[in-house]
Amino acid sequence: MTTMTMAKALNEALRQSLDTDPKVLLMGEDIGKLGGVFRITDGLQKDFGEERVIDTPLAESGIVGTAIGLALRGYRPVVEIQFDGFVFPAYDQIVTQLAKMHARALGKVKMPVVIRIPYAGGIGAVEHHSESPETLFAHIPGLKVVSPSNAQDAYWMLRQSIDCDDPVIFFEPKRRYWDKGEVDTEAIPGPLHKARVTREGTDLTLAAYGPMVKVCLEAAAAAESEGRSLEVVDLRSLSPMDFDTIQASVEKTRRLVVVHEAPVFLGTGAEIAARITERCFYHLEAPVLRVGGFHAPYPPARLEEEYLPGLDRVLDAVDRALAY
Amino acid sequence: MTTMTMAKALNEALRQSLDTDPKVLLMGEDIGKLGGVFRITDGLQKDFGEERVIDTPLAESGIVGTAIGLALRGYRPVVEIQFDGFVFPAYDQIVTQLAKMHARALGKVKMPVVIRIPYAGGIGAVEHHSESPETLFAHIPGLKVVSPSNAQDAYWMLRQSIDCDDPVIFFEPKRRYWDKGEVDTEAIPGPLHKARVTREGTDLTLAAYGPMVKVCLEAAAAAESEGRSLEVVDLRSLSPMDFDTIQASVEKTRRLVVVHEAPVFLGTGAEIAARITERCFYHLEAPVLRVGGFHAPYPPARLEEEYLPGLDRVLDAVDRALAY
Amino acid sequence: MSVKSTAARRTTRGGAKRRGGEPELVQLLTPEGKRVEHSEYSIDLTPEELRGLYRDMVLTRRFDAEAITLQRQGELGLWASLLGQEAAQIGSGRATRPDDYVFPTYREHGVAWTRDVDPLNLLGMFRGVNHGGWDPNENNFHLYTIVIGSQTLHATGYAMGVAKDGADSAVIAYFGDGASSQGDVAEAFTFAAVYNAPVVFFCQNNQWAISEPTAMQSRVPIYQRSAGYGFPGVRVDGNDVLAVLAVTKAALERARTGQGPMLVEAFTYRMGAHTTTDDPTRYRADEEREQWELKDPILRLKTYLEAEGFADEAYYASIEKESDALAKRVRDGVRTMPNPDTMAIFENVYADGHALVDEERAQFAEYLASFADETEEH
Amino acid sequence: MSVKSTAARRTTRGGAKRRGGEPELVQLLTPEGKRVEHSEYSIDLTPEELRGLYRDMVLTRRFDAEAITLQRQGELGLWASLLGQEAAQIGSGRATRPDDYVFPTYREHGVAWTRDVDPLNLLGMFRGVNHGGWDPNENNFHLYTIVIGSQTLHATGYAMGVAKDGADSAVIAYFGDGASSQGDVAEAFTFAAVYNAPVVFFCQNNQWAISEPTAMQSRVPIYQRSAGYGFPGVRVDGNDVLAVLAVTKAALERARTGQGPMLVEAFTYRMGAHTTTDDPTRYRADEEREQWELKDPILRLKTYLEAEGFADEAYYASIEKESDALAKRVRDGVRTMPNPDTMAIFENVYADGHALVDEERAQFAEYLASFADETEEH
Ligand SMILES: Cc1ncc(C[n+]2csc(CCOP(=O)(O)OP(=O)(O)O)c2C)c(N)n1
Ligand SMILES: Cc1ncc(C[n+]2csc(CCOP(=O)(O)OP(=O)(O)O)c2C)c(N)n1
Ligand SMILES: [Mg+2]
Ligand SMILES: [Mg+2]
Repeated sequence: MTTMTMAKALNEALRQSLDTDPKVLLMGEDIGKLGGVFRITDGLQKDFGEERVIDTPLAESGIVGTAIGLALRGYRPVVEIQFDGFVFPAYDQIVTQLAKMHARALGKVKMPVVIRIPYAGGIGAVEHHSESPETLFAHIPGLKVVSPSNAQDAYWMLRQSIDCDDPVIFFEPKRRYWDKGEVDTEAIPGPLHKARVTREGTDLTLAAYGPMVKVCLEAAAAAESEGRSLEVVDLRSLSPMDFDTIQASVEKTRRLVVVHEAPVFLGTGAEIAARITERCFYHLEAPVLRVGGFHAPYPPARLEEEYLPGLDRVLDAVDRALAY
Repeated sequence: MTTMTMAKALNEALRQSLDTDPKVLLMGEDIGKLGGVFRITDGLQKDFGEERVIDTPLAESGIVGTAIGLALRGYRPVVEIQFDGFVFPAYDQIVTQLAKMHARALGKVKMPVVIRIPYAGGIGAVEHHSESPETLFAHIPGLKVVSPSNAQDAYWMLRQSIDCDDPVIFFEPKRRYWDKGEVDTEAIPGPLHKARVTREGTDLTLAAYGPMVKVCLEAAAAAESEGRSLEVVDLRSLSPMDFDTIQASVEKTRRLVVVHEAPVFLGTGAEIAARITERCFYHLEAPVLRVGGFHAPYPPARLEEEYLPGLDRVLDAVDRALAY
Repeated sequence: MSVKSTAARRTTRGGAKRRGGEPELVQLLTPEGKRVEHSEYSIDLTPEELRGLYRDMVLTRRFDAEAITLQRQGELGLWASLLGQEAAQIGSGRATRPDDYVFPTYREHGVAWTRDVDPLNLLGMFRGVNHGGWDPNENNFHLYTIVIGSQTLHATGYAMGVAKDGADSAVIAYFGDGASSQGDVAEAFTFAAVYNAPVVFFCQNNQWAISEPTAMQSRVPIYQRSAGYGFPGVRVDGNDVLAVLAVTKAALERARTGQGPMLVEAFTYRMGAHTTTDDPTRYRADEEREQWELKDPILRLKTYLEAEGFADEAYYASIEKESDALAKRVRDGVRTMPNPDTMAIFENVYADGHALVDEERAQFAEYLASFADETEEH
Repeated sequence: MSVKSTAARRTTRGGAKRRGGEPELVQLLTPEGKRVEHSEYSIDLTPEELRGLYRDMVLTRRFDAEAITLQRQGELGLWASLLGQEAAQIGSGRATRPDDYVFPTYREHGVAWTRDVDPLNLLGMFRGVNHGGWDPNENNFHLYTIVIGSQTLHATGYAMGVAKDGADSAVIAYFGDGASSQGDVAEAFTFAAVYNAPVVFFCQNNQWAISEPTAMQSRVPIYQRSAGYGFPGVRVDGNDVLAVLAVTKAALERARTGQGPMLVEAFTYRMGAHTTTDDPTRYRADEEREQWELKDPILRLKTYLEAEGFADEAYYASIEKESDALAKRVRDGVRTMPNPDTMAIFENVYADGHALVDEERAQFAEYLASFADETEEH
């Protein structure tokens, strides 16, 4: 057990994966000497060489497209996309090639490619640097999508994603990079795609992932002082999604609020609301409420605090759900 | 009033728009002499010339990117993407540029670009030619998304989309291209983004759009023979979505089944289920059920009949909803 | 640095020479079947090898014709004919070694033939029973790729892997004149050049991308594209199987020996429609096709074989017989090709499983079973 | 055809000449401030015009320095400095006419200056109060584009529109050495060539794309990229404002007169960090920067002005005063730049309205009002 930032945990996971499996490669813009703009790959090129930690030309489709080719050759590429808003040039390769290759080959080839994407807002950045495009990947059959909320998960979920024989879109909540947590690199991790009840409660369930888990935990703490017991579920995986864990929680609390940064309209909360309502139709005392981004482009930095779901907006939704 | 196929109605709409507004341009692969692979632009280059009906290089990002530039210069480009599965190379330009330009300029520029996409399955095609990617556009703030289900709507909705100052993703249900209907090119059309109750009923609402409206109407007819009265709502617009019309219908029928070809997981049905459940929480006798594609790549043609929501699967969902 | 200078040298020295403005094609066999020499590319084949190329082209053309027929009969949903491109495909395919790796488009039936891919494998996707489904590693022949240009990046990545492995194999990426406009192809050129990847970009310029002539994609010959990325390009007569073989062999050899990527433009012609759903009369004149018929790749080799006395009637008869047998095998194979099981929808979506797929599979099985129950009940 | 041959001619004749392997830069003013002639590109400026260019560069550099300071003080969230690229930007910007249209990246502060864009407009997005927000049509200067390469396609489309309108304006698209790898830039080249669009592609090769040297993007000089697309390219000394002005003027004139696109590679250097969040000590040596300091674009022109006696101390003093005033205006302007109203989140998402935006706006207003109520209550 060591205390480290999420950034360091990710770095450690990459290091361990590189060390363990000679087929693992890292690819991306500025990941070599610079160590990536967030320094997640810091020191790795120095230690593993330019053949395994590969600076690439500035072309995301090219990065993912060649990663597919490397995977066909038996490598396990771990791609870094510099920021959420820059994954779109690679979207065609991800959706029409990476996601479908295994099915196209009737299982005869595998696509163990991880695409790491620092995502979501809260760091005061310029346009295209704060987005939450997870719906656009979770909707695509053939992809797996995960997002850790803390250092320990960051370490293990990345290692498990690299070990996975399917393409995994790995969303890193960039504003949590510098949050510290205990990391046990010897632990036997639970399944990659299982949600976790991070805080137990009885009155209402808050479901979140990535950057919003912390906000939900703070909301639950604040609600406690008002005598309300909120349960917090950290979803961890968005495709597949662990509905069993959410369902079990909601059958207990009878109320659910889903929180994410992505726009609410067709955000992952829509699917959770639809499915949990179907599964828990007779248990729910209130409709599943959603707190998320608005149907507007991610705003300039000076508006992001208002735009982002924070404590107040979560608690407002909790109030509304409890009012039913 | 003339009887014509949806293909012809779209062709007529393009012709009228070209005729009415000299700023309207058509762009796409093979839309000139060939008239497009579906002949939607048949004869238009002959009549309006190569300067207005423009064959483009085989590069979708280039098509949309230059359409943006033409819009900045005051033109109103109508882009044809040859098939649903080939819009992805243009996805970056659509999501990061087209959808955001108006906001980026604080309203000082407009983006009157229509992107026509023949979509969905049922024509026995090879891979990438049968997909329903509407979620991937409807989730994006800044875009409008519509899909007609019949010839009359095809005509007017396309004309209205071209007149709209916002980017519109115009999904054409390719397997309905050859279906005939009455088209009144003199009518005063209703609002572009309003849903329509296509068949009245009292026991349950079927909500659909594009290719699935016909299936739902057939299901409603079949159900009638069993003494069940199904209302069918043709959504027409996916962004914005006319929840008022769905809500009004559900408040009457108290049950809702949403049908689309796109995978259910994070399909548009998820948003409808989430929002209608919230709006009609005390009215719903059953959870909103969804019938749609599976979480699997669109299958080879010989499996598409099983894959696609058809009469039986819709009626099965109706049964399940009515069983609550 | 050595690569750079080689590239520069090659570009000016190679097939790019111009005579009166038109770039010279590398040619070893004229349209009239006359054997000519080329200063840079040469080849020396035994009569048997020459007959082999002839056989390859004839059988490939026969297979293609059979597929068109099967499409007309409703046995296939679609077919993308290679008619006219036999020399480009057989010549380049026969230049590869078994350990080389091929990334085709959807039209490389002739290349598949040279890789010993069972022709029936190619027909599954056109019949609609799968999206390809063969094992790419069995013959080092990747799945057909439909999204234009995508496979050039896969090829480049694969080649990067070959180099990492220290293997001396090469990779060949096929694409069309239309594809040359796609950003992915440009990015593949960049990656290949920057990493000095052992990949040959083989562009079959068949003059058309569906209804669009090559002029809609480029104002200059396509083989000139690569110089600006730092590697050489050459235009070869794509209807001359000997020249294609020689040039591709040289390009692959170059890749193999660490000299990096190369672009080969095979100047050829799509004699038929784009696919069986296309109607070329809407956009091109018959005369063009007629002109190209004079350059027919098979006829040309046959003329040469006959002139040299390398093949006799018995040989042609044996090929004819083999063609008939192939056609029959294909016909029978397609007609008896089983439809996929309905539940195959849920197979191979993931290698490591996915809860939602499992759930949907179970639900759908139950749903299907409910009909069986009903049938039983009544 | 005429375009094609011009292109070919230009490529061999123009700035692409090699001497001992290294491509020759078009240069009209040596790093030592000596005026030289070039066989193809020439310029004849009055002392006043020369002083004007000097003033532009000095004020631009001062503005840039002020922005860096403001970022350090927390007034800006980020700044992308143009330090070192003043000649490339001022020279090319001053080559444009008011009716020409400019598509910048995020670093074209000097170009903006030449287009009379209020410097404060540029700072909004770096302060985080908007994503640009100026009216592109006011100065025919498009919004800054962050997604690398995208704007080259917008520029090409805009130029297609200019041609359709029969106007004789030209368009200039800025991009970086890193951007040259993006598929969008390649597609822009293709579209521009095929439609013979009046667009100049202006690549500022500042040697770095964040931490990656240009060799990671291309093995050959970037100006050579365009020939394979059918239009000429030229490399100009990007730290020589006279050469940049001359070459860009010629390229724009070419576009204006229907001769189609052209690529200009301005060979320059990013003297500072990529942005204020970057730490170049991690990836490049100080000596490199020091070498480039000897080629400083401002010093070079100053030496020339002084040698020719075109400017005196009074002139320099007046520029210094102007610089101070500009810096103060920028400082004051930024510090008093109002934060956007919260409800601006919902503005300008659509031009023609959208029901969901209206609904969310109303709900959010109500939500915000509930706090006001609470405050009032207590
Ligand atoms: C990205 C993409 N856009 C459009 C299409 C539709 N399409 C299929 S083949 C084709 C023309 C391809 O031309 P070319 O590259 O010259 O190859 P050829 O068919 O001539 O062999 C087009 C436009 C596609 N498959 N993929
Ligand atoms: C599509 C995309 N990918 C990545 C980035 C992140 N990024 C911003 S600037 C930059 C380097 C750009 O280099 P270059 O084109 O040479 O321009 P310069 O910054 O040197 O002026 C990168 C990788 C981006 N903005 N867009
Ligand atoms: Mg072609
Ligand atoms: Mg640069």
